[in-house]
Amino acid sequence: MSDRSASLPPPSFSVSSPTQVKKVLEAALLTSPEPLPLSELKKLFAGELGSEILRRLLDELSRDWEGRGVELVQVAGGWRFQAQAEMQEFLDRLNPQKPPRYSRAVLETLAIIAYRQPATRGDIEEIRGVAVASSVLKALESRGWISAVGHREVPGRPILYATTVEFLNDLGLRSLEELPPLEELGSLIEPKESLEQLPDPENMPQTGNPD
Amino acid sequence: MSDRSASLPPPSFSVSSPTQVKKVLEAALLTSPEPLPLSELKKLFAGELGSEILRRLLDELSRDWEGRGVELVQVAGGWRFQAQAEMQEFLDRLNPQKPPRYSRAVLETLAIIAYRQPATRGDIEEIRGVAVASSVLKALESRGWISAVGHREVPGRPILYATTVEFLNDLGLRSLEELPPLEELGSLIEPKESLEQLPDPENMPQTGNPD
Amino acid sequence: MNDFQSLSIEESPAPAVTNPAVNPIARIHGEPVTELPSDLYIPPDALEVFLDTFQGPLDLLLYLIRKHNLDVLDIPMAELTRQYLAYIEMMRANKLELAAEYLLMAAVLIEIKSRMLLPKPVAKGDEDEGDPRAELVRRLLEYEQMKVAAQKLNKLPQAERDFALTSVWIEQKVIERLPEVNADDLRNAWLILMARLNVNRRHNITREELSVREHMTRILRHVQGHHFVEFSDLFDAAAGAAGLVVTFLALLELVKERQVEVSQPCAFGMIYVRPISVLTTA
Repeated sequence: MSDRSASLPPPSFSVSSPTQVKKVLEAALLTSPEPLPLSELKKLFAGELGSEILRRLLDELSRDWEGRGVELVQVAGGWRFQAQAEMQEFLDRLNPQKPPRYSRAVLETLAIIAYRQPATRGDIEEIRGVAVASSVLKALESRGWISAVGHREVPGRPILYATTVEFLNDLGLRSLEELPPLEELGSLIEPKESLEQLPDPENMPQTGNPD
Repeated sequence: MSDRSASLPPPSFSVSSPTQVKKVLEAALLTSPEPLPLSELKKLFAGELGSEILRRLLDELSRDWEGRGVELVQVAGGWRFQAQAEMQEFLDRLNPQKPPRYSRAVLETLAIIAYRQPATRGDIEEIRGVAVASSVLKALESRGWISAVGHREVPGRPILYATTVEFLNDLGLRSLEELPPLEELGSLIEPKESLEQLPDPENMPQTGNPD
Repeated sequence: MNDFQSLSIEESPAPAVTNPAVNPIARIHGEPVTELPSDLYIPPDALEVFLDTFQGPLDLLLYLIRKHNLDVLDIPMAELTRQYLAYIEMMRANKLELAAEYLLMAAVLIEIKSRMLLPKPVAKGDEDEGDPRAELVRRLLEYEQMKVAAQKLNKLPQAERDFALTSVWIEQKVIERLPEVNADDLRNAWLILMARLNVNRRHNITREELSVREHMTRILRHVQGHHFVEFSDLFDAAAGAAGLVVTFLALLELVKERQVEVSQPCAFGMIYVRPISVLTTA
């Protein structure tokens, strides 16, 4: 809340004050299932804010949260909010049976390996359109759901991953063929954003006559 | 760190003040993957706090968060924190992947189930005038938005579908009554009924003497 | 109304080009395609998009009604029927796959239209008949109501699509519970991927392909760690003919991808399969 406005980027940027930036940082960190490194946090502002500013605002944010049930901390993977240890005994009273969930990155990686196996990390990245963190593949490997089955004989000899029998067992499937068939999934998604604008047959090609 | 490990229930952390209670509520709601109803929130305090107090403190908490990037709201499944919609444009920069935008077939099927529930596949087909693919119902079921709630006792015992609490939660609704109201059907569709409601003297049967 | 004269409802199979399997209920006579108003001309590929746009005959009818500012509650049947049939005929002329519902609706429209041409029976006190259009109007309105409702539902802010839910880390020290995943989660993950890729159509991965891939994995596992594996060991006779073929296809695929090498040291001798890459743990 001090007068730090000088250090902020020009007004072309929609997030104009440190308070606004902290608001966005806070929302992002509270909603992210995984720690966010500075490089990710920069993306929030389309790279228009430097590491310096961000780090300072994160420190500030972390101080803002002092004394509450949730704290902002820095871990190996980046920044994250986490429940204070002293909250644990209360939180334990809530459904302890609620299982954690995998992040979307993990699920999508698993889906790609399941349907496209054997697949390399590059295959996965091509379909997902983003880099696949090693931790994602590690998580699936240590779970025993995927394993390396070879290398693709191309430069770099990338590892080929496939799903395991344990994966099928844990999902209650007898074979991969029992996975939901993909061919029928295509029709469920809106093809284009053009829901509203119907093609107008009569106004379409008046030019339909040979020109 | 603390010596809490040995002791069993004696609370090392006192919830004597409203501030402390709010601190616990906040931590529980921020960490819970699903909305928490009052009955769950009570468990946090081993049932020592009544609904009245909790409700008041939740309202307070909700006000405390006003103007921030995250808000406390009430949906069908209970209370939850969610990011403000205006934060989405920033958060989308971190997560390009979004849930699918469903095709019209899926959306219309969903609408019919939502507004006409419980409804069978036949009901849906009658209204839409076309066959409903199994994959459409599967997609809605696997999203957790609809579920089978029984069978209609007619030949074939078709499955009756209804929407779920999760559907309401995902759309930020507290109950089905908060669904967008249906457009009025033209009043002339059911001439007989409208005649009864609005007797037109000229068209009244000659035999219309009072009984 | 007199364009009714140019139409006839016929029961017997049409003479020439018709696909007998379609078993048409009704058909326009004359030269339907050439008789089309010129402003209705649409190139076939645009037609396909056009057809995809509609959810069925009711949707198409509503569109025609809206577009021509017709009164839903007092539909000019002759006009609507003429337009509808023109579209249907055009699509069929372009050999677009038309759901049976569209043809059924054509019959319904013609039937309503013809009933309206009949002299009205002298109105008695309670008319059982009523307006022949009533049922159609009811269906149109009911469908439109749901169609609009669907659009409204879609506009509601949706968790994860339009706003994010909080997900704050909580230490699970009691017993580490592993996340559960089921086939539906994978289905949803794919839907999301496809939505993002927007290449739904091109992602044709069929069951067959998947089972080939499954066998590729199985073979790779089998040969891994061996110098050679006998060709015949890879096949399980109990899998049946289809299973053998799929295994063979998987093997060919692996050869193509240079995962394995198949060799036969001497003519009519044993065939061996050997992994090209020895798995190195990264």
